Amino acid sequence: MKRSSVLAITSAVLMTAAASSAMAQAGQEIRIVLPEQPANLEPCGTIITNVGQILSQNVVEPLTVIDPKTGQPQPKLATEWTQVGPVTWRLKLRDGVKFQDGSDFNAEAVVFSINRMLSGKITCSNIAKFGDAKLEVTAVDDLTVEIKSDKPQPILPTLLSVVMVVSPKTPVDQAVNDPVGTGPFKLSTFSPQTVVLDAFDGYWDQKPEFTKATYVWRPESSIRAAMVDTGEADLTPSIAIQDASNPETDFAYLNSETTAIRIDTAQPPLNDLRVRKALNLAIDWEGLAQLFGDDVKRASQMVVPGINGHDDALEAWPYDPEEATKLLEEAAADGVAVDTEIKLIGRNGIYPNGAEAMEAMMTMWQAVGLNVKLTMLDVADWLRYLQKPFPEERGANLLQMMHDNNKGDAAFTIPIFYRSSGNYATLSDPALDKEIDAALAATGEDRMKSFKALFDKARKEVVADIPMFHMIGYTRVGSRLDWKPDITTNSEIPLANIRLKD
Amino acid sequence: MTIISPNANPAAAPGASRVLLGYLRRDRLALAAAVFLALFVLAAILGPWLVGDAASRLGLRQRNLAPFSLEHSWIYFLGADTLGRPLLGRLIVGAQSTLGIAAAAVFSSMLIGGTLGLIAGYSERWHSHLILRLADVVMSFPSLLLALIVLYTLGPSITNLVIVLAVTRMPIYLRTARAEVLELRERMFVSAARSMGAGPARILLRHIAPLVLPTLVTIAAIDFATVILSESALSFLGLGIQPPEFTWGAMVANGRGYLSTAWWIAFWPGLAIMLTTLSLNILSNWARTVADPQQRWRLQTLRKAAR
Amino acid sequence: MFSYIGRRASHSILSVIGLLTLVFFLTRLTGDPSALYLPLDATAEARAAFAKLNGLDQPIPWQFAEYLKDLLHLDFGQSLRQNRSAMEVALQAFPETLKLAFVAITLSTALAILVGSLAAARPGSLFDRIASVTSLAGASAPDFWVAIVGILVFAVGLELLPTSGTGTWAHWIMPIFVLMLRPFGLLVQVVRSTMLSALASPYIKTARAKGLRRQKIIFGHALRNSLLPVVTVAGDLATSLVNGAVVVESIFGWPGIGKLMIDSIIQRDFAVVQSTILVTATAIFILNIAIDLLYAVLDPRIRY
Amino acid sequence: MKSAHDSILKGEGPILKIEGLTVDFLSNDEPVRAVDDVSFHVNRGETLVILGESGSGKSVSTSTVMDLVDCPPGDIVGGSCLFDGTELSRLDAEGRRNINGRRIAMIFQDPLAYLNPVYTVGRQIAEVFESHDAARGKQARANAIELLRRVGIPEPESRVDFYPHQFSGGQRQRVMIAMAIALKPDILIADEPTTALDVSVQAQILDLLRDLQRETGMALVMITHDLEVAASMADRIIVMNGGKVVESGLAQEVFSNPQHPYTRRLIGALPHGEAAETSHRRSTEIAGATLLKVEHLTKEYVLASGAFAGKRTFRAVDDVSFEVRKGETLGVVGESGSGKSSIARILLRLNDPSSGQAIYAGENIFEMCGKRLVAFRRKVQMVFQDPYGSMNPRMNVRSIISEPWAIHRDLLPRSNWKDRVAELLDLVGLRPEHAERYPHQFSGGQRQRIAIARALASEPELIVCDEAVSALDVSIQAQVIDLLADLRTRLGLSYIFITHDLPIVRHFADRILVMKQGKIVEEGPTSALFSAPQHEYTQSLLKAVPKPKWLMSTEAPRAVPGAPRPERTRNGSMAG
Repeated sequence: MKRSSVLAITSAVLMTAAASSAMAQAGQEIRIVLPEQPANLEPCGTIITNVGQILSQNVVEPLTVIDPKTGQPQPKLATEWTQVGPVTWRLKLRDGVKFQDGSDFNAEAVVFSINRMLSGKITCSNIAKFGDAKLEVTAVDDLTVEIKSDKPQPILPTLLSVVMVVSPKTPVDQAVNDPVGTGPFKLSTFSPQTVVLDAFDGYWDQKPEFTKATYVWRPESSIRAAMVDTGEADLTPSIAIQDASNPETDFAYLNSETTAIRIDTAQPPLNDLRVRKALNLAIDWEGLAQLFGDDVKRASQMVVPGINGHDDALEAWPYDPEEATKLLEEAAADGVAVDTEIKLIGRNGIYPNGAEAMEAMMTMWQAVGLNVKLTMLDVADWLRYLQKPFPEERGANLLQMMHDNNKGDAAFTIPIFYRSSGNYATLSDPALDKEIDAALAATGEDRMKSFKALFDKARKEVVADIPMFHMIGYTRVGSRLDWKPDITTNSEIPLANIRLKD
Repeated sequence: MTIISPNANPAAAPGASRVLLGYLRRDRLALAAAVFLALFVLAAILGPWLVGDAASRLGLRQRNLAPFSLEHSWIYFLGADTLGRPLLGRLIVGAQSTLGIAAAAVFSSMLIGGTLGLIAGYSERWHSHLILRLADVVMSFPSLLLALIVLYTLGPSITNLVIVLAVTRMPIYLRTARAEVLELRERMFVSAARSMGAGPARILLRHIAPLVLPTLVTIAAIDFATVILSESALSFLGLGIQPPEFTWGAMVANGRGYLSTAWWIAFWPGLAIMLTTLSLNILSNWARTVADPQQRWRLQTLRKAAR
Repeated sequence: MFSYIGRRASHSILSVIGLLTLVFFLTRLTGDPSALYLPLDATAEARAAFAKLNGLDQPIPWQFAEYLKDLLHLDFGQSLRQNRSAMEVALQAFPETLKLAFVAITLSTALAILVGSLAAARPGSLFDRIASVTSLAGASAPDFWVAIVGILVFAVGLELLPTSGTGTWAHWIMPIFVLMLRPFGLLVQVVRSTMLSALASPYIKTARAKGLRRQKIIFGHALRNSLLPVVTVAGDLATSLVNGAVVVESIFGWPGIGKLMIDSIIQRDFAVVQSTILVTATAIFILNIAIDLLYAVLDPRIRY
Repeated sequence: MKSAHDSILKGEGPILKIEGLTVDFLSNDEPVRAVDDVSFHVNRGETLVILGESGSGKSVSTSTVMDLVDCPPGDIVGGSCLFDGTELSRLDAEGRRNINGRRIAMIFQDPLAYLNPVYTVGRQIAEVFESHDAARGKQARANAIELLRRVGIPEPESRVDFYPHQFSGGQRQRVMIAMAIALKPDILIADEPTTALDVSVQAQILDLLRDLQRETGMALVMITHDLEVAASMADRIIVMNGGKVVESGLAQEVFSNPQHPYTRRLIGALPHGEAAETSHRRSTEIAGATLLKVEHLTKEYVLASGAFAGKRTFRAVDDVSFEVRKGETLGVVGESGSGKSSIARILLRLNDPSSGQAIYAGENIFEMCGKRLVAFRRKVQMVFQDPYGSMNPRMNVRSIISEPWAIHRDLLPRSNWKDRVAELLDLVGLRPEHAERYPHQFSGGQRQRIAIARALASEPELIVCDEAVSALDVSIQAQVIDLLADLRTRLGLSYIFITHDLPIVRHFADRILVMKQGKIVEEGPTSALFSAPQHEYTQSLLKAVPKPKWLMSTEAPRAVPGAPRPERTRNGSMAG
C-alpha cells in the first residue's frame, strides 16, 4: 500500500513535468479538452463518447468507417466486402499495415480482435451494436476474412465500423488501458489528468500534421470554452449553447441525437389516444427550441434525416393549445380520468438544458389542464423506467429520453420503440409487430418505404411518444485549426482530419 | 468584577428583549444583519402570497432578460432566468424552500445530535461508546454518497434532502453536546441534584440540557450558513434538490453556465446566499459577545458618571 | 501516550470497519451497475454476463463475505470503470487532494492567525471590522460560484492565470484561493474570539504587571494560549478537505480523491467507492490522532 | 518593622501616594462605583494591609496603580497616583512598562490562573529580565534558577523547566513571588496571596514575604479579607467597604480599638481564640442516639495504569471510622487533599467507596439501590462550598427549592409547593418574593441560605456541609453559622461540618475529627481538642494560625530563609 502511494506521487510529479514540457513545444501539438475523463481506454468501448473521441481512428482503427454525409460504410482497414452467402460476408483487408507494437496487421489479427470482443471475458460495449447476433470469424488467407452469422445481417459492413482492430498481443481476458492499434497515434501516457498520444511513425496512411495530442477534461462547459479562448486548448467537442457565442470559433453540428418524451401507453389516462395527441399539441415548440439554439431541427420521428427510413415529408406536431384542450375535454367527457397525476420522469444531465426543458414542458402541460408532476432522477434510477421490465406500480408516466441512431438504418430504432418486444416499448400491438417484422426483412427501396410508413403511423395513429428535436452539438475550435465537426464528432475526432491554418 | 453588596436586595431584571435590542443597536453591522435576515424570513413567509405563480410562469421569448429594465413588470427588475421566469419572483419564492430546508436540517441535526451527545456524555456504558463510533462513522461517511443513496432509495424530495443534510451535520452537535456534558456533569449543581435523589433523566433534561442548548444554538446559527452552502454544492453536483423544486443554491447551480453570458441568473441567488450566511455569521458573532460576560461591555452604552 | 494512541487506533479501526460495512451495503441499494456499464441497447444475456463477470450475481451478504476475505489479502477489488485495482486508483488520486488540502489549510491557518490576532489586538477598529466582514464574506459565497467567476475574471478576462489544470505554480493559485475562503473566514473568527478571551485572562494581567511589551503580550502570551481552539477548528476543516474538495477538484480539473469519489458514486464503481472511503477515513483518523497529539504539544497540561 | 518606622522617622515622603482615586465600571446601567475617593500612601519598607470583604474595591484600587484596569469598561473618574514623584496616569506606554515589574510588582490570589499555563516557570521568570533588558538568554535563566532557590523551590535547576500545573499551590505562589521580586521592586503588591492555600502553607508564604521584605527593603501592599493574615502582616492598615476607606491607622490600634462600625462588626463577627469557647453556636444537648455509623471506609483511586507505568493507587480515604449522633455537629477538619470531601461525596453516594460500610438507620448506605437509595437521599442532604455552583443557573429559586419535591413525589402535593417555598425562605431569613429570582441575582450569603433552604425542603435528618461557609466573607460566615445552629436546635438536625478553617469549626462543632492524608489522626470533643491537641499534626495546624504582628517578638525563631518546611508536591501526573 505504501509503495504504490509513493509510486502514485512520483508518477504525479512526472506527469506535471510532462505537462509543462508539453506546453513548450506547441505548434505540432494539439490539445483537446473533453467534458469527461475517460474511465478507461479499452478499444472495445469506443462507442462510449469520451473513449471513442480519443481512441477511434487515432490509436485504433475500425474495419470500416461511416460516411457522415451518406451514412454509408467506407473502407478503412477492410478495403472491400462482399456478401457471399445469406449469412456470410467476406472482407478483403488492407495490406502493409503494422500495429504500433510492430506486429503485422492481417487476417489473424482481425479474427483475434473480433473473438476478443465476443469472448465475454471482458466488458465490451461495442459488441452490443450486434445485438444478439452469433458471429463466427475465420481467416481465409492472410488478408481475407470471412464472417458468418446465425441470421442474415444485411448491414454488417455498417456494423463493422465498431470493430476496432487491436494487436494480437492484447490480453484476451482483461480490459486494457494501454491499447495498441494501427492508428496514426500511439498512446504515450494515461493519467488522471491527461491522455497523451504521440505520432506513430509506421502509420500506413498519410501522416497527420500533429506529432502529439494531449487530452484533458473539464466538466464545466464554460471552462472548456474559456480554455479554447485563452489558447490553453485547441478544441473542445462539446460546449453548451449559451457558451457558443462566437461565430468565428463555435460550430454547430447535427449530432444524430433525437430527443423525445416516451408516453407510457399502458397506463391510464395515457392509454387514450386523445390525451396522447393533446400532450403533443400543448407544447410551444418554437419557444422550447429557444433552449437548444437556433439550429435545432424540430423532430417528427425518432431518427435524424439521412438515416435509411427517415421520412422527410412527415410533419411534426404543431403548437395548438386550443385543440389540445378540446381533445382533453372530449376525453374527459368519455370518462377518461384526464386529471390523474402524470409523472414526468427526467434524467439529470441527459443533454444540455434538459432539466429546464422538462420544467418548461411541465408548465405547458399544466397550462392545458393536465396534472403533470416532474421528477428528476439519477441515471441508474431513470434506467429502471426506460428499460423492460418496467417497475410495478409505476403509474401514468412520461419519460424523458434521447435516442442516438448513427448507424444509418432505422432498424436500430423502430423495433426497440414500437415492437411489443422492444426494450423501451410500452406498446403491445400484434398487428404493428407484424408490420415491423416485414419491414426488417425487406431490403432496398422496399425497406425504406416500409420504415417510412411505420414512422408515419407512429406519428399519426399510434402516438406513443412526443418527438422533440434533432439535437445540435456545438464545438469550439481554436482559430489556428482548420476543422469542422460533423455528425460523427460525438463518437470520434480523427486527428488526421484536423489541419493547421497557415 | 461585579459588585453585589451583601445585603442589597437582588435587583429585578429589566426586560431581557429590550436589553438585547439595545445591544443590537450598538453594533450596527449586527443590526444590518438582523434586518437582512428579518427581510429574508419575511419573504419566505409572505413570498408565495406576494408573488403567486409568477415565479413559475414561463417566458420562453424573454429568456435571460437583462436586469434593471422597467419595460416589464417590477417582478422582472432583476432580470429573468433561462426559461424567462422572473428572478426576483424566484428569489422570493426560493427563500421559503432555502430557509425552510436549512432550518429543518439544522433543527433536526441539533435535536438528534444534541440528544445523542447528552446520552454519550452522561453515561459511560456501552451505548455511549456505540454513539461515539457512530459519530465517527457518520463523520467520515461522504455526504455525497449519502445524498446519492437517499436520492436513489427514497427518491428526490425536500424531506429527503433535509435528511441528508441533517445526518451529515449531526456529529458536530453530538460532539459539542458531549463535550459540554462531560464538563457540566462534574459541576456542583449536578452533584447536588444527584445527592437529592434525581435520576439520570431528570438531571439530563432539567439540569444539563438547558445549559447545553445555548452552545448548540450558537453553532446552529453558523451551521445554518454551512447547510445553505452544502445544499448548493449538492445542487452543483446534481445531487441536491431536483426540479421543479428549487432553492437559491439550485438557482446558482443552474445559472452557473451562464455566468459569462447572463451573469444575473447566478449572481442574484448567489448574493442572496452570501448575504444570508454573512448575516448569520455576523449575528452569531454578536451573540457570542453578548453571551460573554467579559466582552459584553463592548455592546453597552457605557454611560459615564458626571464629573 | 502509546497506550493512548493504541486505544485511539483500535477505536478507529472499529469505526473504519463499521464504515466499510455500512458503505458496502448502502451502495448496493443504489442500483445495478450493469445498467450503467453497458450500452442502453445491450441484451439481457450481455447484462447477465456482465453481472457474472463482476460477481454481481451473488447475494449481497455473500459478496460482502468475499470482499472481507479479499481484504485480508489486501485485495481491495477491481474498478469496474477503470480496469485497474481500486486501491491503486484511490491511492493515485489521494496525494493530489492531500497536496491541495495541506497548502490550503496551512496557508489559511497562518493568514487567519495573523489577521485574527491583529483584529483582536484592536477590537472594534476599522481593521477589525474590515477583516471580519471580508473574511466572512469570502466564507459565505458558494465555492463553485466563486471558482467560476474567478476563472472568468482572472483567466478569461485578465488572462493572468490559467483557467484550470495542474502543472505550474500558477495553476495552484485559484484552487487554493477558493479552497481557502471558507477555512480562512471561519478561522479568523475563531482566532479573533479566542484571542479576545485570552487577552482578558488572568495571566495576561500578570504579563502586564511584569511590564512586558505589547507585541510580546499579544503574540507571545495571548496567541500561544489561543492556539488550541484554532487547532481544533483547523483540524475539523482539514478533515472536510481531506474528504475531498469535490467542487474545486471538479471545476479546476484537479485529479483528486473528491472528484474520484463523486464519479465512482455516480458510476456505481463500488470497489473504488469503498477504497476511496477506506483511504480518506484512515487519513481522517490518523489526522485526528495527530491533532490530539498536537494538543499535548501545545498545552503541557494535556497528557495522555 | 524597624525599617518602616525608620523611614517614617527620617521624614522621607511616601513612595506611593494615592489621592482621591475614583474608579467606575460602566455598563448599560448606571456606572458602578468600585472605588470611591480613596486616598492612602505607602512608605518605603513598610507593610500596608488593605482589608476588606469581596466587592469592597480593594483590588480595583491597586490594579489601577498597576494600570491593569481595562478602560473601557473601567473608567477612572478622578484622583492621582504619585509614585516616587511621578504621576502614573500621565505616563506613556513605555514609561509604564519601565515601572511595572521593575519598580512595582504584583502577585495575585490564584497563581494557577495568573501564570501562563503553556510556558515553563523558568521562561516566565526570565521574561521579566529580558523585557526590562536586565539579562538575557543563559544569564536570565541562571537568574531564574537563583530566584527559585531563594523562594524555596527545591531542586530549582530541574524545576525551572516545569510548567505551572506541575507545582503545588504553595509552590506556585512562590514562583509568582520569585517573578515579582526579580528586579527588586520598590513595592510589591500582593492581592490575596494566601487565600486559596492551606493554613500551614499560608504561614510559610507569609514568612517568605516577610523575609524578602526584610532583605530587600521593599514596601509591601497586601490585600486581604482575612483578619488574621492582616493582623499578622500589617504595620499600617486601611479598611475598605463599598469602595470607600472607612478606617485607617496603625494595625494594632485599628484591631484593638476599631472606630468605624463596619470595622467593629468585622472584627466582632467570629471572635478567635479562647473567645470561641463561649460560643452559643454549639449544641446544648445531644440526644445520644447514633444516626450514622461509618466503619473502615476506604477509597482508592487508580492513578496511572499503562503499558509501562504499572498500577499505582492512591488512598484518598484510608480506613476511616466514626459515628454521628442525633442533634450533634461533627466537625471534620483537614487541609486540602486530606480526604474530607471524599468522605462527604461517598456518604452521599456521589462516589462509590472501595471498601467499608456506613450504617444509616440500620442499613448499609453502600448497598442501597433503587427505592431505598432514593428514600435515603431524602433523609441526608448536602450543602456545598460554592452555593452558586451548586444551583442550576437556569432555574429560579422556587424551582431550586422545590426540586426535592419534584424528585420525591410523595413528599408534598404540588399545590402546597408555593407556600412551603415561602415558609422555607422565611426560615432561612429570605423573603417570599425572592422565589421568582435567579441565583445570580443574589449575594454569596443569600445563595448559601437558598442552598440551606433547599436542603431543608426534603426534611432531612442529617446535613453534610462541605466547606459550606469557606467562600463567604467573615461577617456572612457568622450569619450562616448562626442560621445552621438555630435550625439544628429547632429541627433537631445533625451536621457533618467539613472545613479547613479551624476558628469556624471551633465555634460550631461539638466533636471534631482531624484528618490527614485520608486518615483520622485525632478525634475528640471540641474544647478538649483545642485546649490540649494530642497529635503532632493537630498541634501544627493550630500553631499555623497567624498571630498578630504586634504580639510576635522580632527575635522569635523563624524558618531559615531558603529552607522552608517541605510542602507536599503535587506532581504533574496527579494534577493532569
